[in-house]
Amino acid sequence: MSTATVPVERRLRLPRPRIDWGIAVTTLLLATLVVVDLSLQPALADITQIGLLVQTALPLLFVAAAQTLAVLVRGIDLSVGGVFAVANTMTAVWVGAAGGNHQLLLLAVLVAGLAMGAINGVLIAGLGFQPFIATLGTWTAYGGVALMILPSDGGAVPLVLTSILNGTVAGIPASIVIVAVLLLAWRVLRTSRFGTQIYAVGDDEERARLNGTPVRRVRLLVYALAGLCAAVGGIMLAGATSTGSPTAGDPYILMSLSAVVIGGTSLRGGAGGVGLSVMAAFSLILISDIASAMNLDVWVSVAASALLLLVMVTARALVERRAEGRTP
Amino acid sequence: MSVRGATLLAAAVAGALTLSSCGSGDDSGGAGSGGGSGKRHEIVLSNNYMGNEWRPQMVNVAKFVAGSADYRDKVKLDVRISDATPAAQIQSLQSVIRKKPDAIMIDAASATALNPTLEQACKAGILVFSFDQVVTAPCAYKLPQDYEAQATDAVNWLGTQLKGKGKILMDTGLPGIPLSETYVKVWKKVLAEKYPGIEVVGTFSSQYAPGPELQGVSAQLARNPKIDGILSGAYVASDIKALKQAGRPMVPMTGLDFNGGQKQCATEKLKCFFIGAPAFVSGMAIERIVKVLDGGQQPKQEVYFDTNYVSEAGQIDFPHTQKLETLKAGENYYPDGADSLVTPISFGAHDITAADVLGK
Amino acid sequence: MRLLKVAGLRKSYGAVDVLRGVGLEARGGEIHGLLGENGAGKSTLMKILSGVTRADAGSVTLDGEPLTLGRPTASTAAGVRTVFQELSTLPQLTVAENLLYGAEPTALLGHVRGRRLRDQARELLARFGLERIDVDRRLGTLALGDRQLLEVVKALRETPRVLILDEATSALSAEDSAWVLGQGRRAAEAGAVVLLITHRLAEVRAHAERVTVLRGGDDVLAVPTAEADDDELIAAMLGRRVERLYPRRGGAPAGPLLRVSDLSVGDRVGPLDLTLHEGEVLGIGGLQGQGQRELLMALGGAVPWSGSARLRDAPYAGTSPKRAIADGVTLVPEDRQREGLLLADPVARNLTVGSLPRFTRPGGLIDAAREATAAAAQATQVGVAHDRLGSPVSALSGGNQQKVVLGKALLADPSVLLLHDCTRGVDVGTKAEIFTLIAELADRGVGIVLYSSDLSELANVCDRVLVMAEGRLVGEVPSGELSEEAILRLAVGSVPDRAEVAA
Amino acid sequence: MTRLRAPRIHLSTVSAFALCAVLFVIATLHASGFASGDNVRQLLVFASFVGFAALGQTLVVLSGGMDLSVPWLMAFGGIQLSHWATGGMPGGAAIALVVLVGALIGVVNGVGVAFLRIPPIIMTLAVGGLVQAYLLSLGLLDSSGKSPVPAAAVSAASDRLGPLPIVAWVWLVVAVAVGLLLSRSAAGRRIYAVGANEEVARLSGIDVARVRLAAYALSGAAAAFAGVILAGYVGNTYLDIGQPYLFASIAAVVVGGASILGGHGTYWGTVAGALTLTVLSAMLPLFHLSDAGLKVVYGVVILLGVWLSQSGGELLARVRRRATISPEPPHSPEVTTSAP
Repeated sequence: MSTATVPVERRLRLPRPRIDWGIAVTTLLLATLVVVDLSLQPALADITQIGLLVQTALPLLFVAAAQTLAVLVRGIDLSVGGVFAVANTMTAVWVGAAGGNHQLLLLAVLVAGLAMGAINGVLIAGLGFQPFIATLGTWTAYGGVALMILPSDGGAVPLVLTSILNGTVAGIPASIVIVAVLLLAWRVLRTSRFGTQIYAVGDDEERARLNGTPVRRVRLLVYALAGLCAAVGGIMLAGATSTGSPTAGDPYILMSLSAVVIGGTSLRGGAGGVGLSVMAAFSLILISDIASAMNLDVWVSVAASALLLLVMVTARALVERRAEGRTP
Repeated sequence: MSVRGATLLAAAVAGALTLSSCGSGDDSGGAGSGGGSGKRHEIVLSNNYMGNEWRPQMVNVAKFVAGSADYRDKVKLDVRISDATPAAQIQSLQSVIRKKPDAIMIDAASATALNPTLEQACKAGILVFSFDQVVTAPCAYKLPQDYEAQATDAVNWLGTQLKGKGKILMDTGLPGIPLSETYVKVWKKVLAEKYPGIEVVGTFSSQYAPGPELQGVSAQLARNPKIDGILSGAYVASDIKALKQAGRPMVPMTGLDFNGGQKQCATEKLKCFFIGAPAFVSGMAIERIVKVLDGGQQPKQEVYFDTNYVSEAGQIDFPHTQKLETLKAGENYYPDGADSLVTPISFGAHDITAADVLGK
Repeated sequence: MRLLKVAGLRKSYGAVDVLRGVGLEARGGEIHGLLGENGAGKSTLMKILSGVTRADAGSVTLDGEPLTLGRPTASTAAGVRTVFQELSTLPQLTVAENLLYGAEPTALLGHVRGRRLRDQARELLARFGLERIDVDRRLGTLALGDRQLLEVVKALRETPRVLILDEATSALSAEDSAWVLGQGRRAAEAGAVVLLITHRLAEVRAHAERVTVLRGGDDVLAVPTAEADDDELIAAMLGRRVERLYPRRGGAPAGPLLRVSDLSVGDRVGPLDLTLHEGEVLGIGGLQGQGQRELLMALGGAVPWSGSARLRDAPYAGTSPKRAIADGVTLVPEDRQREGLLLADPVARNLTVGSLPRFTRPGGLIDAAREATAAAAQATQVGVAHDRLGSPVSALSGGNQQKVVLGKALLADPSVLLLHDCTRGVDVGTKAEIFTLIAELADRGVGIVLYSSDLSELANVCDRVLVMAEGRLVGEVPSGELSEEAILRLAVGSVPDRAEVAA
Repeated sequence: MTRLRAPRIHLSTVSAFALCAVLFVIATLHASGFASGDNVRQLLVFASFVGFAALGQTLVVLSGGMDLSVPWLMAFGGIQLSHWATGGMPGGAAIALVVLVGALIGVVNGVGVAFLRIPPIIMTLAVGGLVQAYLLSLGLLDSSGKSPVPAAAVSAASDRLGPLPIVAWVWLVVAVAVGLLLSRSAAGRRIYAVGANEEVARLSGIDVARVRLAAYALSGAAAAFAGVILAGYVGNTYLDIGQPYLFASIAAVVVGGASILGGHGTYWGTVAGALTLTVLSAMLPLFHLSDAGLKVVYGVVILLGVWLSQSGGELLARVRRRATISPEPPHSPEVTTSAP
């Protein structure tokens, strides 16, 4: 084409409104539910009570965080249920049975979680399995491992763990502090170079590669981290219940996926975040809390959760489509 | 536009929830005032699973007893059903504890996982009464069934029937739950100690559901040309069906006391042993709770010895620890009743009908 | 003097040799043009240089030092920067995150310092006179042209030793192209080796001091640009001389075929009126992104539109591609890989997927024999070899893929054909074939609406050209007055200069 | 000229059947009774449950989706059938009606996915929840003394016709029909096209929404039917009756060589996958593994099966694709989604 130096044409660019709809919708949902729950149960307006409620939410929050990581790199992790169960039973059987150095043994449980996640990562990033399929297989396998460790509910969780979980830090229940730590850890991860790489890989793998991102390594690490998070979830449940269960993880698989989606992390990867999922997961907990406070028939609360999922996803899609429609 | 949309949505959600909460608030308010005037004990039944046939019948019996003439004025029963995980039941319990009812009766998702929460309830002055799947929390009253005794009686019956010799199939139940673990442990131990001539040639996992039991037994039958007995903790009806489908002769079988299996064993004169697991244990729990709340005495732990059933009186020829009865139509099984009924239906002075149990 | 030396590079995928020992010498301080048909190996060569693809054999040296091949990070460390044709920027990240990707200012524990990051990004943009771009915006919300400019900014973040512009201007407007090439010139003046890969001969002629031509995985010509004329270069690319790129037309447009009035697409396009005549090739011109895509998509039923239209004597609804195709209006969409082809499916299936009802027996089953015959006949018409009918369409070269998309459209037997930039990224030989096909179709009475980003195509292929700006028709260049200048004048003359407004 | 179907599809189907055969031989070598007519018939019956549950799953996956509502639709098939049949509706009519309503529930899935653009996993998860809620509200327990399942369903699931159980014949007929639908019909072409690239399909004049609706509707109908025959086989119904089939239906599809991303795969592959899974779970107990060990082996073998059936076909295709894509890089999405 010619080198004609025509006057430069620039399209008119309006300043974009700075509201992030994803965050707004999720926050609004959580706030609404908190208000409703508090108005239903005035007794809940107490830091100890809130701490207890958060404690029951902890396992789901961590599994949701794990799921979010996998979804951010355009994957999915069904094996969180298995990793959760292995960590849970390990805590109740091995850590509990051993005397003395519980901290070191708990560390070993975390390493086991990391390792199981890394196996997922190798299958997916190394051998090219579809995440859904790879983790479908490892979920079953890890579930079997958990059964080997502990054939049925029981075991003894070290008292240290239970008392930490039930304790307070500067008057604030430990469970709330743990959530704060989770969010802080996420914030550190998100703002690190590795965090940017996670989003880059989820956004567009090929382009991330063109930019020099070690895509496989990032994927592998992300799945390993997801394993770690799921394992923490398992430990949290062990602490809250002072017992282990080889089947405790499975219900969290689809629930965590719901939380991720309600929170607004895109299943297509690259957008969203752990913070959003944590809020959404807590919303799910609040819904069942509200359902039990209102003493709803079981089918009503099942239907309500399903409807909420639909409403949130549809609303989000509509709001986003609107918002997209306005950007140039 | 979008701002408004989102706000409207939130408002709608909030509105709907508040409205429905108001509705229920009125409800409980009314009941509360009734309790204030009539001194009704507020009892909350905490259940965590509805997926099989036993739990809904258990819940229905509780409702029936609470609404019966004797208890109508004494008891206000709330039923809370959570998801089938300890975490979900803990959460549900916490909202119960916040309301401070007089008693919580609980069929627990786990023997141990709920202990910390139940201790809280006790501390809050709530009477905790566990039944069926009992908990180990020291402060809770317990009305357990004796799984070990049940399992021992069942395997002794089969051993006697087979005269200590033969090839059998064994049910491993639902991997991961205490009941199955106890059954399998006892069965293996008793077989090894008392009946070395009986060989377990195949196992299957009934998962306490008719489908998997049928599939499991069928698969094992196809592979084992000779089977002399089936040691199961679940559905005799499924075993019968599997044997019939495979064109095999009937063999001695054990299972839970569901009407379907009992009907068939009684009418076809089959050798069957039924472990008693009555759904009315919830009604027994209510009776005991009211007794305690009214100031009566109740042991912290009362083992409920179930009545087990066999098809014919002549089969009773083995060392047993639990009560044992033969099947009698209309008494402990119902020829015209639904297959899914847990028998017997009624207990004590109550006159509970099949329709009550099935919630019709 | 800096020197990039490529020697004996080989690369094959399975049985296909993509590079057969390519050699290349390019000097610092110059822009070095790289020409070649699709499949000549240009992009593979560039991918090897930038470390994205591993070579089977051969060496690359920069100033005598061997370059480690096969890892993007190694190439980057050696100072090789590439502006990719397919953008490498990440739409979900912000402008700042993109610009400094991999070079973020970090504190302890790899924590990225957000404010520093944004400041550095702003400085970087200021260096290139692009202060108007907001560094906090998600990149995906920027216009395509801006994203391409940022691609260049990112490549020039640090002074490169080798700068590769891989079709970097193919999707850009004239002035953005000029800007990019200007940056290339500046990099060259700073001593970098600049490789310019393009389909536009004129661009090479205007900007490159030297040119290397690749053909079939070999380098076939390397000369100073001034010493070769266009015919010579084209001949080198094709291995033969092309008589004429643009065919002579036989017939002339007849009566009106498609009449559209008050067409609007959302608030972006229209309202506009246009009439297409039988046997007419109606060009749509204008700067990039002025609503041409929406117009064509709307006419093809692919996006909702309002207004009214008549096809011959009947009203034309165009509510979905399905209806449009049934009515005889068929669209050849912009992006053949994402909108035109089922890449993993065989060529034959791709040809027939748009006209399945024609091969469906009353029971719903497909008449395989008829389908195969029709596919073969269509392949002949568009010039795709029969032995490729069974192989996945992804195994074809870009030009052949485009022919398949055209074949698919033609198999639906359209009376109106909407062509969206159907020669973009297509080699010269295939271009000529496509233009011949267009001429034949027009001669048979098919009405053709053709949008092209290439002015010379519009000027040489169309009967008349409508020019669009900001979603409206701003003028018409009638048949007698067609020239690149006339079209360009309308395109830029009617648009107010908004540069100041935006700043 | 006749090579219109890509050969790699057949390749993965063949390798899935091969895996099944290998497992069968291993099991037979270990226990000769495994190859007995009785056992094979049993396996066919069990496999047919997976086969029907995975039928709709196959269509949905091929069209680029996923159906997590399958287990709840199976429960619906059984429970609603028994509800209507014990209420006095003739068995045949009740079965037909249950399957029809199953299809309608599938349509709801389809509407969410096709029109509201809700991710399939989420939409079907939510609809499954709603079906579950409905079943819970039914009260679940039937009070009549009659068999809760109509005789027609019982006989279809338990009786034999010639050498094979009736349900196996039905499965064979359905498999042939679905095989034809996918490989020879225009509808099948549309499903593949939508799964391979929705936008290409749309611009090629395919009504994408209609294809998706049809796929989910068929999935709903097939799952409900699977529930009917499963209830007929068990002779009883209960809420969790479909639970094992969520995992199994998806695993059968992928072990059968279909791409979870849509666009390629065959129902015959799924048939092979269903048989493989059934043989696997039937043979593992022969090796006297504990339930725990069994689970571990099951998971590993599934991964192995998927790898075998997909790596063969897919790697080949990928190599072939890369061979010619690379000289000319694919356009990036950005080029096309350019906002004006």
